Amino acid sequence: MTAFVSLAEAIATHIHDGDSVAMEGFTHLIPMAAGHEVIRQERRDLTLIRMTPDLIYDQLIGMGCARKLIFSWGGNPGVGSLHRFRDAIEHGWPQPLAYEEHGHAAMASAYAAGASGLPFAALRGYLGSDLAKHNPNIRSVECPFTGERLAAVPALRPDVAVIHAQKADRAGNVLIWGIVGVQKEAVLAAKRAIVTVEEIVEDLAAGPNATVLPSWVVSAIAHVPRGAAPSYAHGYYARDNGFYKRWDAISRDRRTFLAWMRENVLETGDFGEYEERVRKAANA
Amino acid sequence: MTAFVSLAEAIATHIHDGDSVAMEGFTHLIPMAAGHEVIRQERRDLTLIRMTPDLIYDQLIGMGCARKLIFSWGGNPGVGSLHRFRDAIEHGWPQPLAYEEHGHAAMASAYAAGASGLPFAALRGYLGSDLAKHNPNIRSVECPFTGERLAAVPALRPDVAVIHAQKADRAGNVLIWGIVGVQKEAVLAAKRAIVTVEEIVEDLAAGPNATVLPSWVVSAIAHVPRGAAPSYAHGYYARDNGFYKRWDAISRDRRTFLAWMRENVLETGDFGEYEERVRKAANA
Amino acid sequence: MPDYTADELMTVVAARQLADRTVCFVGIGLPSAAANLARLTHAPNIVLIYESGTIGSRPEVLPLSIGDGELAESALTVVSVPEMFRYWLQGGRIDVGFLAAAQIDRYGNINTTVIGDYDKPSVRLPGAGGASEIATSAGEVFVIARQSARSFVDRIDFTTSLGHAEGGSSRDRYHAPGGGPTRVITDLGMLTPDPVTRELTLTSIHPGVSVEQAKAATGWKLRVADALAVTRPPSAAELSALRALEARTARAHAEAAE
Amino acid sequence: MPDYTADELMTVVAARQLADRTVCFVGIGLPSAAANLARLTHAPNIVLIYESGTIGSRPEVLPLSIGDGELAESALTVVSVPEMFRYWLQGGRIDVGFLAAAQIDRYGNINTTVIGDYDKPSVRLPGAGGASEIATSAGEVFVIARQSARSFVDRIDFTTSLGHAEGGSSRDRYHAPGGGPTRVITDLGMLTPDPVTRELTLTSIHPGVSVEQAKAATGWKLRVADALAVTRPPSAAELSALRALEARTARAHAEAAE
Repeated sequence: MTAFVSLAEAIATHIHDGDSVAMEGFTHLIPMAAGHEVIRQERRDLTLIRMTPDLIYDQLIGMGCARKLIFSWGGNPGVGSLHRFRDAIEHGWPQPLAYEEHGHAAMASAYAAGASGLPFAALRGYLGSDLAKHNPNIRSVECPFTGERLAAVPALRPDVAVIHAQKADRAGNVLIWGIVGVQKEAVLAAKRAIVTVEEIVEDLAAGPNATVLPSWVVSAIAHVPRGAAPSYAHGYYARDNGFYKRWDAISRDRRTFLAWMRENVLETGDFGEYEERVRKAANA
Repeated sequence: MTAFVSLAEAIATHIHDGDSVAMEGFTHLIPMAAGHEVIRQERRDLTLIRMTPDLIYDQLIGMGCARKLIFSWGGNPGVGSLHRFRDAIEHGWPQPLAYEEHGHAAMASAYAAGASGLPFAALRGYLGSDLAKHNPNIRSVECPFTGERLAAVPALRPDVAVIHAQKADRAGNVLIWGIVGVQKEAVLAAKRAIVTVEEIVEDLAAGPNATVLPSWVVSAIAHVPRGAAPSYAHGYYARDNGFYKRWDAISRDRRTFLAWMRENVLETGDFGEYEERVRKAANA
Repeated sequence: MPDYTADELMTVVAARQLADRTVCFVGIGLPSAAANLARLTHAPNIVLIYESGTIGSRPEVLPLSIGDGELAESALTVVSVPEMFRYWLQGGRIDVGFLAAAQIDRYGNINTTVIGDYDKPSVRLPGAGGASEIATSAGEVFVIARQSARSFVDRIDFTTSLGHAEGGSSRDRYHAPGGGPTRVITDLGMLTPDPVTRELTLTSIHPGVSVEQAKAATGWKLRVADALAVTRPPSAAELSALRALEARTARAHAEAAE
Repeated sequence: MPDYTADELMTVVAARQLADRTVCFVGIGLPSAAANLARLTHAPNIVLIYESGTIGSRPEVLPLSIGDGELAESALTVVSVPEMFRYWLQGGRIDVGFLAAAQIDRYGNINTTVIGDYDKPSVRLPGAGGASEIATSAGEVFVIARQSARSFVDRIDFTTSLGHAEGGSSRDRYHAPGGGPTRVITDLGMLTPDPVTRELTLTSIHPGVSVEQAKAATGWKLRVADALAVTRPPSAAELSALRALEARTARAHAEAAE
């Protein structure tokens, strides 16, 4: 059963130190606001899971929330490196970051396996890739019919999935559209699910085969307009490419990063306040 | 690349004696017209694949088109038995019918595996079921992480998939909605695909995440309005439950069945003529 | 004479088993009638899921097939069949699987495949459909079937859907995620598994039915609970909701056939 | 002095490799620019697929990320990421996978994971993303990369995406469904694998570039084809299409940032 709560309450209730947390979003609908709240509430020792860790994971890592990262592509899309992610891996700052690295095909299948109640996923992948030499969670399985060997990865079963969606109705059913990524799989693979939404409506007005998460698979819904910015919410606002470019400079230096996070995230009460402060800085 | 052709030409070109053919449709959008054309063209030795063989498969089996059936539920939905299917299995009429029997979960996963280029599908299924004792294509696979044993079935890779859809655009892209069943998986698992459609339009007017089959995965499209009757096409016409009930009487006796098929299918030139004749008979 | 039929009572009793907000994977026929009656009476927020992919269906009339248009039109959303069986059923999202049965044994194992030998069946039944995995993946399983010595048998000819195996803890060896059958609703009464032996035991008998009748309609030596309850007859509200549903259904199916 | 830059020529040449109606799985950055230029010039019916799930994207401006809204809005349809990698890529529906490379060796093996040791990298790169399976599942693979001795290296530090392994028929032992790299387009020329040894060989050189320059920008002893072609310079139409695309892109990204 879904509870409609504040984002702060959703994070306080459902994310605990040491949890494995998948904040998913494939470029689109990235749960930025939820990530900020995890930073504000100073969660520690999280295992962060995500195919495409981007700015919000860079921030979580740089602020010391993460013990481990499971991922398949870690960069600032279209810009370059994630400096906090690199600093953690290359120099162990602010603390060593364990990581389990996959390719997209494997991770997407691992979420689907988790959603399907299966312990592993088989894929025609990792052929000739060195990743299998470094990740003991890339194994193989033999087809019982053809004898072919296929790659196998363990299912992902996060403690918590966190996603941002366009709409929820008052019963707590959630609708997403556009680039839907692996959000449905992440939610169904997880034990608990937090959803932030652009708006709460009477009627989802969804098509017959729309990507809808029924209320009974969602633990908590928080109404957070623009909660995916600087990524985008299809039908609501565009991607702020400029911020992605600015992040490169903000995050490159440890002290600049820390100062920026303190001023904009730790010292703001919620995402609305954060956005106002960042907007003012950009226009200054 | 899609060719727009007559249904007769599509069947003549793409379905050959001895082929494995999946005419899919889960109660909705059953490719009845295409099945009739296969009967008219007297294809033989087909391996028929379908989760829910219903009236059209009953007709194909009774008319001697099939050598083998791969299926997971063979009945007249809401009515009872498929008498021709039963007669073939129980008494070998009109010829023995080999069959490979599965459950829905396995068959749906087997199509998905075929579509994914994988040789097998693993599922948490067949636990305690006697089917595994009788079907050598139900095997098991061990999870390389947990050691659990899961059921495994071979991927389905039909020579031809045949489906009925609501719309195609002039470029040959196909849209289906409502109960979409396993049609996408069947088409993507197959080497060739024939699609009959209710209408051909300028613009599919599909939502962003609609179930669309791009033209380049479809071999041939034939415009066959009402081509799924007596099943239904969501947004076009309702299911003719009365015909499903009448089929019980038509199909129960071999001679009645043969006479009906001769009069209504073999002696009609196409599906339009068939429907007219059946409608007249129903109103007589 | 009661003012309801045995089938009506069976459907009403089956409906009563479904609590509001239950997520129920519904088989076609008797289970679908019971689940929709529950939705139209005491369980308005029950979530009905059909294997054709419809989630949260709220049909005005009973479907004839598992994939009638009404199920899709009234649903919250419709997913593909592979997704239904993978993410929703095997994914462990179903509270109650509601099945019918052609044959059932004392441990709730069900046959819907063949009467006689598998390779040379005397009667070929439709087969498993989704039932094998509903029986092992749903949190618990309810079964609805008319009781007779022909269908409630000492040995089923074929195990399509696992119940409590050979009783006791024997189901455990299959490592099924779900708990198996917890009640069997018939036109004579209700049977529930003994907590230890898992043998189906008559725990409630319908008004006007004798224990002897129930025993005669059972192919094994039917055990009867010490505290045998008598089923509460259908209320006027239950009966009128069921009859209205069936009248709407008959009307709709006659129209559609034209 | 030519009236175009080396990057412009590289993009134009890369675009020319894509025939109309090709189904192309497009990496972000240089591959995306080339693939969209092809679509806007000689290949109007090319099918562009992005790993974010968009099928048949026809963006007016180049995406900054692999999942920009423009890719979804202009697509024929958008599927989930698991479906994209399973049904479309591993399912064998892709003609050409178009990749970028941080490091590439003489057999077209690509590294986008780390510079230095995997466990103690000197530079941590983004990683595989979809590239490993694009490299092995697509019918053939095109690579676009600026040529330098730092990126075209004798030994890559890490094999992210399989090329022709150690050359000859050594790729065969991986049983990859796809054929691997068939051309590498750079700012200096085009390299194609020798039919027998599979070693990347300079088969076309861009106007104004010397063979010595190309050799100096290659970390292995670069082989040069006997019949070395000189690349046809960009046409006015190609250049104006590319510049218009880039101008629209710059304008759109500046606006969106406001």
